[in-house]
Amino acid sequence: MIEDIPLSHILIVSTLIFFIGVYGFMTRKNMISMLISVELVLNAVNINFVAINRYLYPERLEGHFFTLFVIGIAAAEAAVAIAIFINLYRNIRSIDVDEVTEMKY
Amino acid sequence: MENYQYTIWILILPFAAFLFTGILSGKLKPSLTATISIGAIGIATALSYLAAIQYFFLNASESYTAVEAASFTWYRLSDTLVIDMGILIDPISVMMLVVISTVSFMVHIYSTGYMKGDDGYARYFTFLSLFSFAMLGLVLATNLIQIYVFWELVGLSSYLLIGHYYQKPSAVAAAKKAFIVTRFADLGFLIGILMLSYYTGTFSFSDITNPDGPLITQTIGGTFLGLSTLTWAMILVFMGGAGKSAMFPFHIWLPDAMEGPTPISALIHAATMVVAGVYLVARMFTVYSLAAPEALEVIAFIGAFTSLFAALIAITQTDIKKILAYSTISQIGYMMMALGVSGYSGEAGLGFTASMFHLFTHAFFKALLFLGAGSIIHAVHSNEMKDMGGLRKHLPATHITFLIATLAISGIPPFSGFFSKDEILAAAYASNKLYFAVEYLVAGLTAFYMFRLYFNVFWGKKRTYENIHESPASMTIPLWILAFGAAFAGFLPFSHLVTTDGIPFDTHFHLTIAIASVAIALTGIFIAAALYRKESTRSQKIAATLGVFYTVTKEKFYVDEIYLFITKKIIFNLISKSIAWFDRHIVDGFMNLTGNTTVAASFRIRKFQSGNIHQYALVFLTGVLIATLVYLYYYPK
Amino acid sequence: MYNLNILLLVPILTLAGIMFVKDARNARVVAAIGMSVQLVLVFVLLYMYLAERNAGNMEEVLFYQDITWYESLKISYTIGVDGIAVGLIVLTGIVIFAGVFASWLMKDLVKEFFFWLILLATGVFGFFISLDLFIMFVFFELAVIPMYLLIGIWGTGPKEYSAMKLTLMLMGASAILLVGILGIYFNSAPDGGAMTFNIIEISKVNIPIAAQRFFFPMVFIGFGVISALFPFHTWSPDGHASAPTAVSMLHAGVLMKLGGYGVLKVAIYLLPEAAGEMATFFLIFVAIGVIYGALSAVMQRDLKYINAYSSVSHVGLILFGLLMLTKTALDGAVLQMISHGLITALFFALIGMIYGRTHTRMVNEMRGLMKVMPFLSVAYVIAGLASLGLPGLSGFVAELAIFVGAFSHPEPFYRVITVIAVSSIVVAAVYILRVVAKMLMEGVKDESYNDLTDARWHEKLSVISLLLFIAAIGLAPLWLSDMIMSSLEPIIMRLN
Amino acid sequence: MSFSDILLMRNELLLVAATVVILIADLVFAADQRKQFYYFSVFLIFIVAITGLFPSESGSIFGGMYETGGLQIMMKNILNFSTLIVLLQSWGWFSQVKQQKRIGEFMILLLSTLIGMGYMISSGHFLMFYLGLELATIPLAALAAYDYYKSKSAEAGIKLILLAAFSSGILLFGISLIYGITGTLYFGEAGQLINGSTLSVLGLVLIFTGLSFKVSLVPFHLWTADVYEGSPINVTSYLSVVSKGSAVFIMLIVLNTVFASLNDIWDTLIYTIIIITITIGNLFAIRQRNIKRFLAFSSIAQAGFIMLGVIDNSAFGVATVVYFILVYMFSNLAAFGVASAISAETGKESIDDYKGFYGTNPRLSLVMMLAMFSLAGIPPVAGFFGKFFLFTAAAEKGYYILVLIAVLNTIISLYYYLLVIKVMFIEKSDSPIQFFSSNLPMKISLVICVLGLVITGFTSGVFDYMVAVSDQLFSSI
Repeated sequence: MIEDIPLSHILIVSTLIFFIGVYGFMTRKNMISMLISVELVLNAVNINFVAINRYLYPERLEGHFFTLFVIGIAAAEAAVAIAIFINLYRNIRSIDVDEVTEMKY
Repeated sequence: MENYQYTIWILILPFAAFLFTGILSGKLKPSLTATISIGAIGIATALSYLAAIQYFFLNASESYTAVEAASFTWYRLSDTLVIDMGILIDPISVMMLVVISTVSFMVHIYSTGYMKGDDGYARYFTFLSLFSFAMLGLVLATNLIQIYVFWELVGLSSYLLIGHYYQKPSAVAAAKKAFIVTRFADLGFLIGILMLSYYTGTFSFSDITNPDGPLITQTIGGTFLGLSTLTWAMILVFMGGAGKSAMFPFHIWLPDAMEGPTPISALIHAATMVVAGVYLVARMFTVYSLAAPEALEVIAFIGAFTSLFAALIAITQTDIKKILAYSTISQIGYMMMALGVSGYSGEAGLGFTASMFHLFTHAFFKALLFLGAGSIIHAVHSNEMKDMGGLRKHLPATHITFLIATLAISGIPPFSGFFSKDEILAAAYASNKLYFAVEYLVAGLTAFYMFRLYFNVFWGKKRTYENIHESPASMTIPLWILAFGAAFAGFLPFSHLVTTDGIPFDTHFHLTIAIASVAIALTGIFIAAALYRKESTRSQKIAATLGVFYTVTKEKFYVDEIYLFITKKIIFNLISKSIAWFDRHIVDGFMNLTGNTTVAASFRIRKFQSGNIHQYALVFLTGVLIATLVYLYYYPK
Repeated sequence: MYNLNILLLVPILTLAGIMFVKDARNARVVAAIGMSVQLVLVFVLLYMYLAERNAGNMEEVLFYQDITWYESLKISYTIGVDGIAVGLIVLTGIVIFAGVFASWLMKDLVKEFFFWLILLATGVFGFFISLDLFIMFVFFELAVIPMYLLIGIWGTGPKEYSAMKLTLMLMGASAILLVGILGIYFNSAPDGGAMTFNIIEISKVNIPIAAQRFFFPMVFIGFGVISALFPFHTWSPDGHASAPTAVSMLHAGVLMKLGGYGVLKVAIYLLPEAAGEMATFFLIFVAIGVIYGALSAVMQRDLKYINAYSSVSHVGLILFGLLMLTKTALDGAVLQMISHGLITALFFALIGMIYGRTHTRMVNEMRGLMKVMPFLSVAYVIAGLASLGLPGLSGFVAELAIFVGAFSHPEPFYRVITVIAVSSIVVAAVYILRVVAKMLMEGVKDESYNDLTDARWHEKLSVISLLLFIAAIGLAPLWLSDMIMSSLEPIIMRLN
Repeated sequence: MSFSDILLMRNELLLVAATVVILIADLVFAADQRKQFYYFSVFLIFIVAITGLFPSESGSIFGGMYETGGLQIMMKNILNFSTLIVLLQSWGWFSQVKQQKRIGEFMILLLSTLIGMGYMISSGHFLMFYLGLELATIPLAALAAYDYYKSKSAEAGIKLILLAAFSSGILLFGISLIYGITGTLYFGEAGQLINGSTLSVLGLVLIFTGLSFKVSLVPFHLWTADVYEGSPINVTSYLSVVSKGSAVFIMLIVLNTVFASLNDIWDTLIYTIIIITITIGNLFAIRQRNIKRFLAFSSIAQAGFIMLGVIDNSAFGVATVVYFILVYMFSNLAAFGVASAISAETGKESIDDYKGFYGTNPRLSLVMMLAMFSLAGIPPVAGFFGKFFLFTAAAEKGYYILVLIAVLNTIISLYYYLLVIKVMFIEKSDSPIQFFSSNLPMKISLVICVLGLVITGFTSGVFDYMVAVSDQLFSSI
């Protein structure tokens, strides 16, 4: 049964995913990879919400619903982001994040 | 109580003349300006004599008491400390009134001839009125602040009149020097006033000099360097007097002040303003004598020293006005010394009386000497003795009057100087033999250098002059009038009029001292006659044998150079320049540095904004982590 | 009754008039009319004030008005005047009047120039009538900020640098002041009750001593900087040197007095215990400033720098008198504000007029001006004499009162420091006479100077109006000092 | 739930309706009628904005997910009018040929962010908050990248969307922690259950940083300058005023409801952040030459000042913040209006190009000067009052040292604002920007801004009203 796995284990996993996402965001040069890393962060949050809801407050479903919305918004975000990536690619023929440092200081 | 209300016009008239001619300067004809000024001082002179007669001779009582003829509140510093402007009538102020108004009136008349055709004719008379007003106000002052106010005003008019020929660099420099040196001395005066007012809570002379008043009967303040606070205050007050009266070491401005027109030298720098310092000490004499005898010792010392010092310099000078200037310094030293050795009340106060007496007589003969010198200069257009000689034929009136004055200053009876000098010597003899010796020597020196001057100018080598003639009547008449004063002023019974406490006493004639002093004066005269009456090289030979000593005296003991060194090198270059540098580079530099650092910092940190998203996210995360860690550390629950 | 609002209304109407005037050259006429009306109104105020006092009205401030503005913060538009404010308003009226005429020949951007100039004056008038710390502060900044443009656009020399430095330093000071004002506000009701910005109300409570100690330095430095408090005075020489004539006049003449007034009415009046405790400390700086400014002036070559450093010294005396905290010294300090305001305005006006003719301000490049422009030269001499404290002119009475008041302080240390400050009068004589001798006297150095003209009518008007009051105060100071003295009573009571 | 309850959402409903109408009208108006279409759209938004001024009831719907009251209405009105002004200023840019056919697109994206902000401000629940936040952010990225021929624009879009996603990830993580502790996502309930445990502090920090990103507080501000510079100038002004304003508003609400009991913790947090934000913002602003980048850093510094009001958790503090945003809107939009007029006319966006501008365009220069004075906090323009109240708010809490640091920083800011004035008024140029006459909408917008700048400070009623409505935030607890 799922109750055999303590909440802390799940939270450890989610935290790990969160930091993997953060790490990916910081190291990936390709913007798509960065976007995926952000998705990882959001998924860590989703795991948190679902697990907490299930373990601690099973009588209300706020956490589950929140997760659904996060997934939805993440999709929208990705759509816009990729549109901009394409736009950028049209302009500079690259989506390497190190290339987009025209504006600085 | 007599009514002296009218004395207020003595002040109002010259001031009105000054304002009127000053504001309308350029609009009035110069001669009209002169007429207005002369009219004003003429009436003031008449009123002064009226006051003198009323005070001294129509006075019923045995002693002379001070009368406040007028007074109004001018300024209120606090509920207790009030500054009045008023008129104080007492023996010395009335005596001064007579001196000032007479000399001033004479100089006014004289100037119409002397200054004729000058560009600044109108301006000259305007300032002359200002001076008369200020000087009369000074002697009539009822309190310390009033005297300080007029003190500064006479300084101003002296400045303006020395600088009359403002296109001449030396005159400008002399005017500036006179103002600044006296200003420096006045600093002491002002601090002295501050100290006195702090301890007494009043500025009024009648309170301060009251022999039974708190200032004199009680000890005030602590001591500093072994002298009481009051002594220090009185020494500081004397410092102001020393500045105005050109006492060593503040004497340096007076010889330079001779750059002014000669009538100005006669009026301001011989007869009236320069004796203001003596007057000031006399005004405060009760305090000096009864509560600050140490200060009086200082005065005596400075006076004696200055009289000798200046007499020595006078011997070697060649500019006739400079000789007279040093002579003035020397004679004022006499007066100061006399005050310094004087006691209080009765015959002990002989020095005081003698000093005032000498002030009185000196005013006449010294003014006369200067006006005579003016007449000479007017004729030969030079100040230097080498340009003169044998003038007695060409300038008969000037010659006679000048001789009278020279005899008077040399102390030859029956001329006025003899009487007053004799009293001073007697007073010195009674008090301090050393001072007597010094003054005795100075009497001889005086006779010597005055006759050196006299012989050099009127005798000596014959020369031919172009276009030389005696001065006009407007100049010679004042000479004669003053000569009358110089000749006969000595017969006034001064000890019956002016005494320390207002109670007359009888003076005794000191025969031995008189004979001795006449003897040394005659000695001086004979030496001078031997050296200078005929053209000869004897004097040069003597000068050569004296060597260094001669050079040092001729160079006025290098006092000017010392001053120049202190002001130019030390104060200007060392202190002032470095402060100006400090201000620009350190203080202001610090302000600029703050600004520059900010701007530099803004350039330094620009790498922070590298444009790279990775770095942005890293900074973001670092911020989050630091905040998290700090809060987890400080709020562990 | 006198409505003080009219003192703001007239300048504002003048501003509007300047804005809507068609021909730019006519802006000066509008400004002149406006400021003449203002001058008349200022004297009506003086008359009404004295009449009211003579009639026995012993209120602390007269013509009081109180209109609530920000209910939530208890900010109110509170105005009223006491004798000190009236004196300074008169000063302002005269100086701005003279200033307008001194800049009569302004050529470029005339409209803008007079607009900013009058705006500056509006700020000053507002400052002196306000009794509410907030609006006082508003007017304070309003008076400072036009300086930036006035110097930056119409100035000479390194004008941009000077303008920026001046503005930043003064605004920096006012920023510190702001904290002090907030501190006073939040401590204005120590026993509960409503907090207030109203000076009169605050003066009735005792602010806790700890708060006083904390905020007094802020208020003092905040106001002190504009009065050229050492070592924050360096804006003054550069600023004055670069500013156009009328701006220098107004700034040195009036703006620098805002600091002294503020120190008196806010720092000392509202925080008396702290003032007593900390006066000694600040006095050291002030005394240094007095001597230091004077000595710096000696070595300057530029007329405006000389006068700017001289202002540092003389305005230093204002702060010096204020910090003595005795009635006489306070009276002297206020008199010095008025007196120095007139004198220095006159100086700057004359320097501007001379500069307009000779196109140099270097003392040693000019010579013999007395011959070619006697009116201006004589006026310069009189200004110099007033500045070195000659009796009969206003500088003397003010400095005398400061020195006597300072010397009457019971602490020996204060007397020693007074002696040091007094010695500045000698240095003043040195630098003033040096200029007079070098610049005005002797023969003309440059032949072309012989063609220069003397003052025109508007310049004479400007100079004479200032001279008149310098002499009037110097000759008959009693009415003025009595007016100030009676208004100092409440402050003295707080100090004891 | 009745119809009148639905009407509590009046603002958002109208905005949605306006969006739909514009969407349709975009099809209806022909290609040569873009001007009419523009006026029509602006008119619609004007109607919406005006409607907001009518009195509205307060209450909550959707079980407390949506809350409205005087304070929220006030905030939304400020945002609506800011948007209106931004649109008025955009005509010069729209009228350029290549932008003409995309006006509708722009409007819709803009309005959807406004709708998002409305919901965000009115949220009483973290879900609503999150939805509003994202709705207000994602279209902005599209707007930033709107100029698709310019690589800078795309770069701006990328920086915004990636970092926004990243920050909302962190924000969400914080929300999940709060949810873990309290078991509820309602602001009110959560606020009562938060007890200062470690996790709640962690949640506070994470949520606060997520919002700080939107407000652009240091060190979460780095995107700001780049995005502002790269975006079209009107988007920049929208970002700097409306987007930032809405984030400040929601920060006020979240901190004072959810985290009210942790006040002493976020006080110290904000204390530190204020100091670095103001200082860093100022230091960066000093040497900027591009007007947009300059205003970006200036707006970072301003954000630091705004926090001075946030730190004072009272009705007064909230009111000072709202008031300052109002004033800030006028000043910043006036500055951006002038910049955008110049940019649309000449394409110049560097401050150095403004040399001698007063000589040729005195009126625009004066507007710019007023704006700069207001931003610097110089009386008598409104910015002074705004800043003064913020300082008062911080001083009320006793943070005098903080106020001192802040006021000293205003001097640095005064320096660079004066630099702009100096360039326009004092410096001379051989080839200044020639005289041009702005279009009508721009003129209207600038007049509104100037009136706002001049009048707001003197009419005390605005502020007093704000203090009154702000009380609602605290009385409910």
